[in-house]
Amino acid sequence: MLNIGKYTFQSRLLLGTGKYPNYDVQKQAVDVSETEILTFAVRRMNIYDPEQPNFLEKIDQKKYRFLPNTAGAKNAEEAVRIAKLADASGLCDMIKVEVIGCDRTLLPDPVETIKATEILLAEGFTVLPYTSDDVVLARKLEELGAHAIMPGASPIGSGQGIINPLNLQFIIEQANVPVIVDAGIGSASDAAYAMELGADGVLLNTAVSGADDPVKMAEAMKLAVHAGRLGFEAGRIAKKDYAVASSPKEGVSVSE
Amino acid sequence: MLNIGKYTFQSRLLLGTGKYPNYDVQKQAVDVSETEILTFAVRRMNIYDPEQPNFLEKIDQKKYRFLPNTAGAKNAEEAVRIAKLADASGLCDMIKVEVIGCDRTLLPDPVETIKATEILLAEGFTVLPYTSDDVVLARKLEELGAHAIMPGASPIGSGQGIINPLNLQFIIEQANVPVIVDAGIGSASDAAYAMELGADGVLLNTAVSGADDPVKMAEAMKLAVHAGRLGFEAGRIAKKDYAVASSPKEGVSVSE
Amino acid sequence: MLNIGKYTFQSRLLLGTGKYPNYDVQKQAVDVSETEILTFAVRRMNIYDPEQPNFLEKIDQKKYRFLPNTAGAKNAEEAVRIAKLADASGLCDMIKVEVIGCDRTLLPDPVETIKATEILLAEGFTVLPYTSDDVVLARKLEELGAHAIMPGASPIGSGQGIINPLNLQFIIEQANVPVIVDAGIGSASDAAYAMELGADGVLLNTAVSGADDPVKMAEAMKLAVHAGRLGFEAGRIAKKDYAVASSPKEGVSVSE
Amino acid sequence: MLNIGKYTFQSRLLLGTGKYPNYDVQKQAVDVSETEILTFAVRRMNIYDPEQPNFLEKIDQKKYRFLPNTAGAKNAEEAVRIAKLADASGLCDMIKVEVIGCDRTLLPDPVETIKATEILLAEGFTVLPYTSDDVVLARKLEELGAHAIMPGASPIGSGQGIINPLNLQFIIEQANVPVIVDAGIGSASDAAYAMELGADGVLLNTAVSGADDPVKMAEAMKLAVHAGRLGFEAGRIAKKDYAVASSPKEGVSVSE
Amino acid sequence: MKIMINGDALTVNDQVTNIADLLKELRLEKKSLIIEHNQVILRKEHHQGTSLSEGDRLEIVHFVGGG
Amino acid sequence: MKIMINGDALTVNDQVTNIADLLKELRLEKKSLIIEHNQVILRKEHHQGTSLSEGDRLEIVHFVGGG
Amino acid sequence: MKIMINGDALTVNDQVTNIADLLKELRLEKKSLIIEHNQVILRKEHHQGTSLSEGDRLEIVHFVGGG
Amino acid sequence: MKIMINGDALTVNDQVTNIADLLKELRLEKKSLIIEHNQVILRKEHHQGTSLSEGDRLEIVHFVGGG
Repeated sequence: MLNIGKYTFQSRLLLGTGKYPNYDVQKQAVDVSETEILTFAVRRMNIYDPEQPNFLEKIDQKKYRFLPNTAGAKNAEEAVRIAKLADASGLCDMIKVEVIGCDRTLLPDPVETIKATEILLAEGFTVLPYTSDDVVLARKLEELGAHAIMPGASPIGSGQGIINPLNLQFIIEQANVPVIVDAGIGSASDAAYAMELGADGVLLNTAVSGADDPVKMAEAMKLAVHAGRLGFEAGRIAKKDYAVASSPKEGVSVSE
Repeated sequence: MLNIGKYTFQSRLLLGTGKYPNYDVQKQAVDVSETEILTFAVRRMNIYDPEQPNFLEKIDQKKYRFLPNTAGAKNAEEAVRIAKLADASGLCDMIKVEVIGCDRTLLPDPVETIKATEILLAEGFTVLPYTSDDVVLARKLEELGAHAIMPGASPIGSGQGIINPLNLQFIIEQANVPVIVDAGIGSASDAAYAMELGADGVLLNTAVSGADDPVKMAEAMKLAVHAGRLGFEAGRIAKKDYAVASSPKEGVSVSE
Repeated sequence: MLNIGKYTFQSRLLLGTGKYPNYDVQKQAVDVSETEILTFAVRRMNIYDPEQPNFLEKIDQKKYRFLPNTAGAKNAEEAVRIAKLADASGLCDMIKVEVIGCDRTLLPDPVETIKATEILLAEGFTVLPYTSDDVVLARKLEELGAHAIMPGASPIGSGQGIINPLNLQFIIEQANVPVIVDAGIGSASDAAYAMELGADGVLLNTAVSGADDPVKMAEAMKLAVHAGRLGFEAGRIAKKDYAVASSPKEGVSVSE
Repeated sequence: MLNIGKYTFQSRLLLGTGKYPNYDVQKQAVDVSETEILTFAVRRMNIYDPEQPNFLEKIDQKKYRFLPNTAGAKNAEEAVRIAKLADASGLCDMIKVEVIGCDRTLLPDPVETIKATEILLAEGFTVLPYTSDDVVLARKLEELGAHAIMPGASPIGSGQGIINPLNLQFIIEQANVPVIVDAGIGSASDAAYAMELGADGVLLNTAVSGADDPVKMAEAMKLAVHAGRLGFEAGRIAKKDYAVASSPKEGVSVSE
Repeated sequence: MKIMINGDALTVNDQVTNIADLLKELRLEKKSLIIEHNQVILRKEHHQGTSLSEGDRLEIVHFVGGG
Repeated sequence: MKIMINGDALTVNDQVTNIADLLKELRLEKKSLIIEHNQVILRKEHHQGTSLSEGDRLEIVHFVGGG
Repeated sequence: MKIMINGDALTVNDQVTNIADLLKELRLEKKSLIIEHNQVILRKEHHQGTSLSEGDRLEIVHFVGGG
Repeated sequence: MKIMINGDALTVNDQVTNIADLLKELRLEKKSLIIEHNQVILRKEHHQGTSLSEGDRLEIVHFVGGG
């Protein structure tokens, strides 16, 4: 079970809702993934098109917790405003703090992320900051009271997987709140690896929405997160430099 | 579905039977793994202890195909003799050709592996040679008529996972028979990764039997192999050097 | 040539002075390395032993610039005090800001590092902050006016080399001041790799002082830094998924 | 010093001669590299163009040993014929056995490589077989009497560097003849790394001839091979999971 | 009456006196959306009670796909 | 009668005339095992018909855990 | 006179009236070192002019090997 | 006289009686090259003594850039 602030979840897979081919595929992918947390962005509505569909209308909202992000914010102030807009929807009180500090790498701004996290915690939000894998920064976010820490595996949407498992491991070892590996996951094995490192959850979007078959990939991710968690709990064998026979060395029959 | 020679399997996980803490744990692990292929070694019996238990007596033999290995053989002749001993049991006609050429790394002998494979194919066995990830060697084994190719991911029992994904990928791309990644798998993510590369199956032993909780790891491996296969079929996103936003760049609300 | 603030250096290798077997070996290693920048720590003197030797007395001080570090500081205030103590020696005005935020990983505290850098820049120091490979943090340090950015390759003294080449590359691409890869370098190839990524210099200590033969390793590092820099300037070939013949495909002679 | 059969060399860098922009650049690159061994291919001459230049005419042939390859051979018989053609030139008695078994990966054919090596050794050649990193295959080539073993780092011309350092290390540890890492080297750090693993030499071509500035890259490679060798001899520090301070923990001054 | 919505000028007829009217006018009353009125973020229950005046600035936003 | 089994010498009483007898004597008749008799590998059905003589060499093997 | 140096109490004879005297007394006058006197960091040229009094707190530090 | 060189037919005039003549004729006598004559590889010193006849097959090769 995954506990974030006052919420409890069976699934350890958090799913983004961006860039699916269409709502039907997206709906199936979300169903198959068995996720309980969906992320969203907050954007201006086209007020001239009342018929425009919205994914929220396609799903049973009671089945999910919504985790809006502050994407688009360039500093703490903008992030806080977006968080309050999201909150005013009455749909959720969780917020993914996402303050991008570099347009090309979409890596987060540590200083503004700290500021936004501090303000939103004071406002009573359940705050999940997206952060780099800077180990001390992660600890500071936890000390501020963040309800979960969400370090990136690699740049958003890059699909490069976990570049620095060492830092993730350090962050996980020191953390007393859930660590959710966010951004950069490209494949099922990436997700499993994140969980084997001891992560409490994985948040991904493009890996599923951008796959040739998003629904099948959603199932792959569901299983991979589960497999990785079980693997972590089961306690893997140590890596050895040399080989160790699995068949007995003794008792080999010789023809005489 | 996995087709090896005249046999068809639902499961893509092949499980070794060595080095479990005890038969009860082993039995549970085998059950949970849902494997359909169990590997064994052939060794001298202790003729003075008729009461000695044997794992074969613990399981429902109809549920599994047995894949005895020729471990202990130092050349083709010894491997062929062990294969014939195994065959005389009447329990199976599949054989894992395993001719070790180096005691410290337990890496296979390419020349003797080719010889043994050729002879056993002529004898009508269903032959699955354990081989290095030498790409041309793998093709030659297939050309001889091997029913599957089993390249190692890393040294037996080392748990180092897939050291050379490129060679495995080359072997998989060129193969017209199943490629089963054998040896070196240490974790669920390793198994998932092997399958994502397009492998038809994974054979492992120590990763499960040597885990702190073999039964839980067996389940992790079952899920990981499934996840990796689905991930392969779903078609992963390409890796990108830079980031790609999952939230829309347009329509950001600004406070005025 | 490497330009840091108002200083110019021929060598791109910065050498630490800790943990050598003895001063003679250290002296030889420093000579062989051809470094022009030596780092030091500031510590209490044993006032009861006037005869105690000091490495500073062993070398021709005119040949080197000294780069004292603020190691031991747990926050910006302590770092600033150590920097001022170092400055009062009259030996140097460069300072390596090192504010450790975690005793086990010795990774830097981003917030206190920013504070200390800001204060010391205002005091007129030539400031080289040791930082994580957080890309946005590196940019902020540069925006404050830091004279060089010194991201770690991996934890201090771990010898794990460059774990995250991507972040280092991002930091180097965005930087308008020298980027010196600091901490974690274990081998000559690590140093060469850092330079190939486009780093302006490498700072290392344990890799040389802890080698079986520090003098020989010092020479290896000198050559590796030079090799890596030349390799960067020469423009390496692109990596290709498949092979490309170096011998001509045409004109093969056939016996008829 | 590098000893191959009856020959002794100061340089551990073997340089290919294919695909340079022009002979002047190539000449400078060869000079700067300080290599003593140049590889060549054997191809049909254009008999209608007596004026065609040839690189052999550009260099002082006494300064180099020539290592013709058998590239173009698809089996042992063709390789042996090319070796004899090369030998009939009277320019050399060293031969690089290169029997390609796959056009796309240009990976070697282990069986034909063994055959060709055996025949050419019987003919009295100094034989350097290009081989995969199959550890047992490498040992067999040495047992046949090969004068050096040349395992590939990655596919020819791919510039992917050393994909499987473990196998190279095994090959080096078991070898009693020189091990020269051949094929796949893309950068100076790749070359340094190969030498740090204990290789006796590095053979490369495209990494230099295909670089934006081949002459500068040739110098980078010369230095990198030297740096890597020194680093190997100097005995690198062990890798540690956690950090180890290079500055003393004790004696930190506190303001009171 | 002229107001600004999401940065664009819009003229609404005089029956529109509050936010709820405006949403009905735009046929968005059933949509799940969030409104910021002159830099004050409104919860749904205040749409009715928040009257509009010439030159008011509104932001009308909603949840869209994002990661 | 003296025979060799798995490299060890063994003396069996004279009622033991064939492989099947031997397995009964050793109380291994129910075990799933494979026998090589003087370098000839035997299928189970030939145990009865294969008689033992002084100095015969047998290998008695079975499946054990292996990878 | 009693003073604190690097956290330890030390009694110096009464001829020692300033920092320069103290360093001579400790035979450290030739050493390259840095002194903080009652939380004021001193450059070498002020050693002479800085007089010592009962209870003064000094830190005497120098450069040591570090990375 | 018609001969094959490197797979192509070539007619040489009758003064050309041996390999050395042929190389002179082709103005390749100074080149460092290797010749295979009717599948027999020749060292340089045998060029003079190896006579050519109608239909002979030659391979003329040399060292080119390669890795």
